[in-house]
Amino acid sequence: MDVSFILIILLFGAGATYFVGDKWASKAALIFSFAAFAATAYLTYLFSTGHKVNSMHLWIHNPMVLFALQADGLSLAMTLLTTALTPIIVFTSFGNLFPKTRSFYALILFMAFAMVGTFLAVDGLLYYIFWELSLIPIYFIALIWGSGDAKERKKAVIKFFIYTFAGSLFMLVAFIYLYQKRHSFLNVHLYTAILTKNEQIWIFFAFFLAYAIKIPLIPFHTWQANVYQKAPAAGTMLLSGIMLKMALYSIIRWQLPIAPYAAAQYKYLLIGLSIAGVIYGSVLALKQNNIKKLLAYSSLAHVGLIAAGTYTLTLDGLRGAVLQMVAHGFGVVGLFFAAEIIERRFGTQEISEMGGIRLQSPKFTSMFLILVLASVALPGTFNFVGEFELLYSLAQANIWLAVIGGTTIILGAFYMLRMFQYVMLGEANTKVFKDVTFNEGLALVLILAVLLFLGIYPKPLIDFITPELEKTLVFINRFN
Amino acid sequence: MITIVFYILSAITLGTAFLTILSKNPIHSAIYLVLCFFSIAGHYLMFNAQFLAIVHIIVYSGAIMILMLFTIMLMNLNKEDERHKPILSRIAAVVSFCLVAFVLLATFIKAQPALREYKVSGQDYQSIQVLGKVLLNDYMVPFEFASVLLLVSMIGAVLLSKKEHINS
Amino acid sequence: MDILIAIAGLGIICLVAEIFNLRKAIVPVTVAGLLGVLAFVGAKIFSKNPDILGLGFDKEPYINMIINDKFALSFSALFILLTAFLVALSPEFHKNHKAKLSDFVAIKLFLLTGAIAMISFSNLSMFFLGIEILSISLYILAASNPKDVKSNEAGMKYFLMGAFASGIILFGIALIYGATGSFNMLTINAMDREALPSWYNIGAVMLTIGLMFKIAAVPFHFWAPDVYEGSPALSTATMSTLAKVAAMASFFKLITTLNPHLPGFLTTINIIAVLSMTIGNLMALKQTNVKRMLGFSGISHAGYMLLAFQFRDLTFAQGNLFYYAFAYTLAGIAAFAVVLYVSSSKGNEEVYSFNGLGKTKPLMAAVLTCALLSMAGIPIFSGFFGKMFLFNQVLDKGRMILVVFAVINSIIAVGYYFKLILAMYSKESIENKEDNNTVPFVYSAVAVIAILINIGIGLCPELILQLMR
Amino acid sequence: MENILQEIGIDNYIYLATLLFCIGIFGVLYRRNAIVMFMSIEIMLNAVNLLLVAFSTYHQDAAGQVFVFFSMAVAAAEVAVGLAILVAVFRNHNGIDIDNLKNLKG
Amino acid sequence: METNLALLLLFAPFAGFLINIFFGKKISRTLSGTLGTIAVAVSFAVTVFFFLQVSSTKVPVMVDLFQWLTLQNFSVNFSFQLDQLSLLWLMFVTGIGTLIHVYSISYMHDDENINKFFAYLNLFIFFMITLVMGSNLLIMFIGWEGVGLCSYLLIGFWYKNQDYNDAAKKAFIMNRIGDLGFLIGIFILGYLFHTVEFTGMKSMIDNKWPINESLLGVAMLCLFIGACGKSAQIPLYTWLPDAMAGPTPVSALIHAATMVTAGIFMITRLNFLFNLTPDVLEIIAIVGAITSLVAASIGLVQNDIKKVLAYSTVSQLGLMFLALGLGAYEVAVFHVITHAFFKACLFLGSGSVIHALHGEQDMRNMGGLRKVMKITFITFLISTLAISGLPPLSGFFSKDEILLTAFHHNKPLWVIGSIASIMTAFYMFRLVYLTFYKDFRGTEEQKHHLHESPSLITFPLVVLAILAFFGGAISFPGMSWLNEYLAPVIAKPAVHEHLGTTEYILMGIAVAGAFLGIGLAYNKYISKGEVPPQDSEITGVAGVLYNKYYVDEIYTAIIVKPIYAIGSFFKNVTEVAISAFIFGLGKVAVLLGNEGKTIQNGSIGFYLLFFVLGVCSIIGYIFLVK
Repeated sequence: MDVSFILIILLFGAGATYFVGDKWASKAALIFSFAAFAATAYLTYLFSTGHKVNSMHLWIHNPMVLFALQADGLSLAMTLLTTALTPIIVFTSFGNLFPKTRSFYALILFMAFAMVGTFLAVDGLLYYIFWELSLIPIYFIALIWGSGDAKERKKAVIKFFIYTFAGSLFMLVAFIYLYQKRHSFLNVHLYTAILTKNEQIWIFFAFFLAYAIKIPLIPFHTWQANVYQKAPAAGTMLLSGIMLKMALYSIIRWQLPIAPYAAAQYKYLLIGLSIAGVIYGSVLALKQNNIKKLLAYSSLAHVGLIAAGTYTLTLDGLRGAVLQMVAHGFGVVGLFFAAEIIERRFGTQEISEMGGIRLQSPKFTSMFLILVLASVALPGTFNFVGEFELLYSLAQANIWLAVIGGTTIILGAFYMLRMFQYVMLGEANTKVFKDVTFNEGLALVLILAVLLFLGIYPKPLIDFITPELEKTLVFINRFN
Repeated sequence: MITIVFYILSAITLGTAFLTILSKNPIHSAIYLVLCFFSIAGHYLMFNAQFLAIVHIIVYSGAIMILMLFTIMLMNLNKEDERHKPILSRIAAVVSFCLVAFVLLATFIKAQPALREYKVSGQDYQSIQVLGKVLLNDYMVPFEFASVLLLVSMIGAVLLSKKEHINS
Repeated sequence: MDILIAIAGLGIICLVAEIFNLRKAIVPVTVAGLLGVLAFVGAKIFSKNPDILGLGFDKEPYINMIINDKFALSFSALFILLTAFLVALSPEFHKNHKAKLSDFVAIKLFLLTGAIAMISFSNLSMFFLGIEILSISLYILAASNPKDVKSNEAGMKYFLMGAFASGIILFGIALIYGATGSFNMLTINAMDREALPSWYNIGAVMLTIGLMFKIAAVPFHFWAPDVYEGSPALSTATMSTLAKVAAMASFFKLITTLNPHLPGFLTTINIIAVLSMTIGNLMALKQTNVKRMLGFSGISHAGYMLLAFQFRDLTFAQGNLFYYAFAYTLAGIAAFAVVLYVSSSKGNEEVYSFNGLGKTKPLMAAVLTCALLSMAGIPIFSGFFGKMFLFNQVLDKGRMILVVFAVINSIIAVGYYFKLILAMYSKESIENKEDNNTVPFVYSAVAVIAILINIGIGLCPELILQLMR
Repeated sequence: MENILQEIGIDNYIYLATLLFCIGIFGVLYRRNAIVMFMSIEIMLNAVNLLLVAFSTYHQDAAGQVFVFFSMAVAAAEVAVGLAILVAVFRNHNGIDIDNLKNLKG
Repeated sequence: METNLALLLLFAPFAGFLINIFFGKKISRTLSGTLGTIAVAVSFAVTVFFFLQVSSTKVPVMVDLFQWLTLQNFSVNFSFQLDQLSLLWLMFVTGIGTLIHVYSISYMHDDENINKFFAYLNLFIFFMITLVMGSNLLIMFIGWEGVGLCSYLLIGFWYKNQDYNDAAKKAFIMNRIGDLGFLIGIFILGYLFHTVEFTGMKSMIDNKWPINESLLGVAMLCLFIGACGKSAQIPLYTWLPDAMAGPTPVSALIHAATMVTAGIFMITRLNFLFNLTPDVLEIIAIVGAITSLVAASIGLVQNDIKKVLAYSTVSQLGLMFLALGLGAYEVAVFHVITHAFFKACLFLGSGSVIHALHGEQDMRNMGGLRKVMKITFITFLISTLAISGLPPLSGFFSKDEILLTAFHHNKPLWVIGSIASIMTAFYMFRLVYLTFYKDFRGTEEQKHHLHESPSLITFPLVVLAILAFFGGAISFPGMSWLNEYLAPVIAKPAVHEHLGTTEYILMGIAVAGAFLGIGLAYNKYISKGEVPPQDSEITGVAGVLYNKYYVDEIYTAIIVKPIYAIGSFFKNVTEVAISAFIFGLGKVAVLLGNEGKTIQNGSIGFYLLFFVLGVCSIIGYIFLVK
């Protein structure tokens, strides 16, 4: 049994979900996504006990492309994140009634398939294929099941697609260019490709374009808020919870080790850009009246910090980034789900039309509060662990960077608490807020449990990812 | 002597070609074109390619032009009622004619062949026998293949002009 | 040679069958025959001695006319496959013109012989005849709805411009003959380029121009959208798939065999490639007629295929071109199968006719979506690999700037491909709900099979690539 | 058998053929009567035929002349199909002015 | 055994929190409160046990649980340290905590969310214990942020009122500003020492580990900013008065006795580092002195009973920082303890008053309560005397030591401190006079219901008053138990002069100052019988003071408003511009396509023309140009 098994489960699950029909689709999707999670967990166990679970087959002879999936601390951690979130995301959609149910769930599973592939692939082209493949399902999910004005939605979705597609094509060019050097797409070969400084810089920025759009970093972010707002909750969760992690993960896996010289050269520029995103996103989040947009901009701020951490090229930065990816993944899924829960009841995303929920549903409020607190990185939540390492790595690069990046904990508290206040507190709302159902509650509790447990005891995860990051770091720092 | 003949023939060829294009009445065009074809046949004769010249006359003047003339007459097009193209288009046509003639001629003048000697093999290479041998031995495949071409055009012509019946 | 005979024979059988009132049998027999020939071609590709039947077609004088190398055989196989699809679509498409069915099928088969001659020629006469058979068949197909004004116009435009281009091709052939004294490609290829008079180069350029017209590359592309729009949809399908790649493959073979040593020649091709991509894509953005849009998209694809001229290793370039052609045409067939359906049920091919297709006919919509995604170059569809292999090859030659242009164009292309997808999935059908006519079986069958092959070769590109090697 | 090219030179034939070809091109551009355009195309083809024959003599090779036969066959086939299309156009448009054929555009 | 006990100490309140949050609704209100109280009482009991043990053995108890964070340079464990300092702190945190829990059972009895209230209080105690017990900066930071969270929850306890929520939010955010400083400080210390364990750092200092002094200075300054946030010092003090929106027990526990002293705890904890950076200490002293003066001056004119106490707290905290800045850590600690006693008592007393008046907090509507609320009045008076610094109450000793130290080190600061003390005496007695003397100025309805509070409320008052009275005993000048007790944790004890003439004179001045303040208050509010005017009539200097020097308004104008303005700018300009640019690219493409349509004009002649031109240009380019 190797890691391709996860992919097979998900792909087969997507097909099966489609064919079992609308009635059973959601359950089938849940079963398969959970099976994928179980498989991932089992493989993680195998891996950590020293078994080889890589999958490596020759796919295309010339140009030589390998079907190479590699399980290591980094990729398995991200795979775990994906397969753990997918059942939750599927589960969160249980209460929703919408047309073409089976296609919806099949697309979610397919998307999970593509994302897992992206995380596991170590052959550049294979990786790229999965990377692009993940765009298709989210495009349809957002397009067909999205909310709001159809015309606006189409505009937002197509913009998103073209934008991300555009960025990633340049990455493809970079990969092919690299292929000329080593006649292989395998990551370790690409790491050791001999590149001039100029070449490195070009390649670095080709990758950067793809990742900056996907993460997104300013000024490449304009697709984000609209798509998050228009997409259905599950789509938004997939996008923000996992998909943008693909880009952050890719920075560590591909961009930095391949072009370390350029990375070191433009370190401060990139960190600066990322941190500018932190402040930009935070300040914009303050001005939002749409809860999903607010969360989108907060996401912009958080991933900016993660990106900044990765570009410090230090172990702390990378590790913090990975930890924070997991933390943010769970946290943001929880928050968007909470927003969805409110929308289901109030039928609005506008913060000004909410309020007084605490009176009606204290349980939900408590859970929401914990999510908010996790989002502002309160110690004890997992987000703090990640954010601490990130900020520490920034401080090592330059103390002022940590100061500026650290404003996120102030501004974050500002906009999140402001949101919490106007969404949850205050006088009772005229609209009825039914208490959360068991399903909704379960999903939220699972997320909270992960965030709190890892917040207190992140050691297993840290120990799991560190060796691989150290290996990668050797490549990243090979010119220093 | 032969040079003068060449120039005269060439003048006729070019002149009738121009007249073909410039005459307003399509019938006149056709007549000029036949003349042009005859002058080209003259060129063939100068090359001593008698068979070709005859085939040329038969096919072009005899078949193609007759077909065209038939069409013209069937459609009653023998009137000088063709509206001219807009003046701008005509200027553009003239200019581009000059341009393309200039470019091509200049290219060819620039591309003078290195050797100015013409080989005289003394062998017979263009008598009917030789042509027949070449055509039916070496070029047997394309010769047969040309039949497909003609078949296609035949089917096509029928297909396009056949009145459709409300059929079974 | 044997392939040509078999296919021409099939064509004759069609015509004869009509005479004997066996109209029902025409299409099944033809398709079966084509598949038989396809199997035969396959056997030829994989057997050590291509002359399986032992008819001596690989000897003089046939070898001077038709040469069955892997390139020719592979492309022949593709053309036969495409024709099989096109023929299979015919009876449904021509159901109101049953009397003409045999003619249409026969013309398609003859067209196929022309296409095969175009890529397996070893003598310029075969090339010329092949391209003329192809062209003339297409003129006929374009005009094949004589009552339709649009079809008239399309046929006329195509014919006039095509004949014009034929003249230029012929001029080029004459010049090459003048320079070398031979029509035989093998002889010509063996000659010392430097010793040849420069007529040779001029001739090569003339041929290039003529073939650029056939593949509809900018600035010789103007006919394509008009003709695509005006022609009956099935003819458009033929043009945009079979005819386009036949011309392209033939062009590639011709130029690589002629191999003119000419500074600026490849630059010109590159410029034309970039222009084709750019103009094709830009113009496609504002189109509302799907056939016309696909026409412009075809122009841009011609531009991509022109990138194949940048190579270091001819075999790989051939393989890559073949792959691209394969991917593009199968996506095209799949797309056109859907377009045919929509056009038959809605009466036109405007984009709005596709509104709500995702709801009413999910299978058709899915196939069309896949086809468009393939054309746009989204992985796992084979269109992606086609592009990627070409990019790889071009970068191998070190032409970065070309790839950048190609990439930018890929981005633009997404715009219009997705316009159609958007229409299918996010707009409500304008027609009222009783639109419950079922999709004719052949349409869905062809569409599904074509797209499955497309995806299949995307999953295993080796299948195709190894044919050349 | 003397070679006529020794008297006149292949160049002149090339120029002649080129000019004739260009006149054909001119005709296609200049006229809007479809049938005259057909004729112009025939002129172009004939120019090339002439060139082929000249080269045939130049090389003292029969292949060029054989090719002319194919060229004629093609010309004939083209004209047949072309006229068929023309007739179809005439039936619908009641004329053969190609400037009337402007419906497909944009 | 020790580990388990320490964990019991830590987790008893957490258990209380869990029970109350999950089952609070199902059990009765009294039981809910009782459970919460017991949880804290257990902690207190354990604390006493450890306190006795450590007092005798002088060996700190260390508990190391498991690794938490891993960084390249160092890792951070969940580990706790029960040494003299933390135990001392725990004593009054859990002790006063228990008392206030008891008080709350009665005070909050009618609130529908009493279980939540006790849950939050328990949680607060839990985090406070974490803060105090943590053996490294990060564990301390968990507690640090945790108490901030509880403060947020409790200030906004009555969440229906958005003003209260605003206050809670403000408290949290201003704390967060300080927290960022704290974090940066941790980063630098981690970077410098490769550890953030207190003992580790201390031993490195002791072993003369080479340290980048200037970087250390930055770190200390950052930590001080953190302390400013938590302990409400200039410029981050404005949240504390607003925090009075919370229920009064909360104000007593969090915003007077315990949480706000966390900054002092932290600085004392790190005294061995602060000692190395005298410049920072000087800044601390100055900030402390100025804060004490500013807050005291605002306190002079406030009319809300809790606001007065809040400013008084800020002012007293300022004095503590003054002491810290002068290197007299144990003096600061001393004042923290005494202040905890008397300020808790004052707050609870005011709570008792508010309780009696059904929520009335404006002193202009009180008066004459001493007749009805005897116990409250007496305990309140004792505490007021203590805070005013009258011997022999606890406040006298602690405050006097601060002033003594200031006099010896820095005369201007002593002057400022003394003025602040005088003001303190004035406004505290103003408070007492307005509340308890003269006649009742409230409504008849209120008057009718006036009553002494129940025993659950008065019991803590009495205990605290006793402590406020005798609390000074732990550190008499010259023979200080406290100084000896703290000696192991304080690297460089301040030099304690023998009591000489100067000292006695200074004491005399201080006492005289206190009497001056009291006298002024008596003159104004008893003799003249003045009652503070209505808000609109407050003008001039008093107006400025009453409006807190307009600091809130200034902050709004120079920080909050600009941020919103930038937000608007981003939202309306940059976002739109970037979007427009990207869209513009697409638009250009579409536009080009649209323009191209005119070329595609359908005319064969035109197409052929292009064809020919194409031929010309290609042939021309290849053969003529090249």
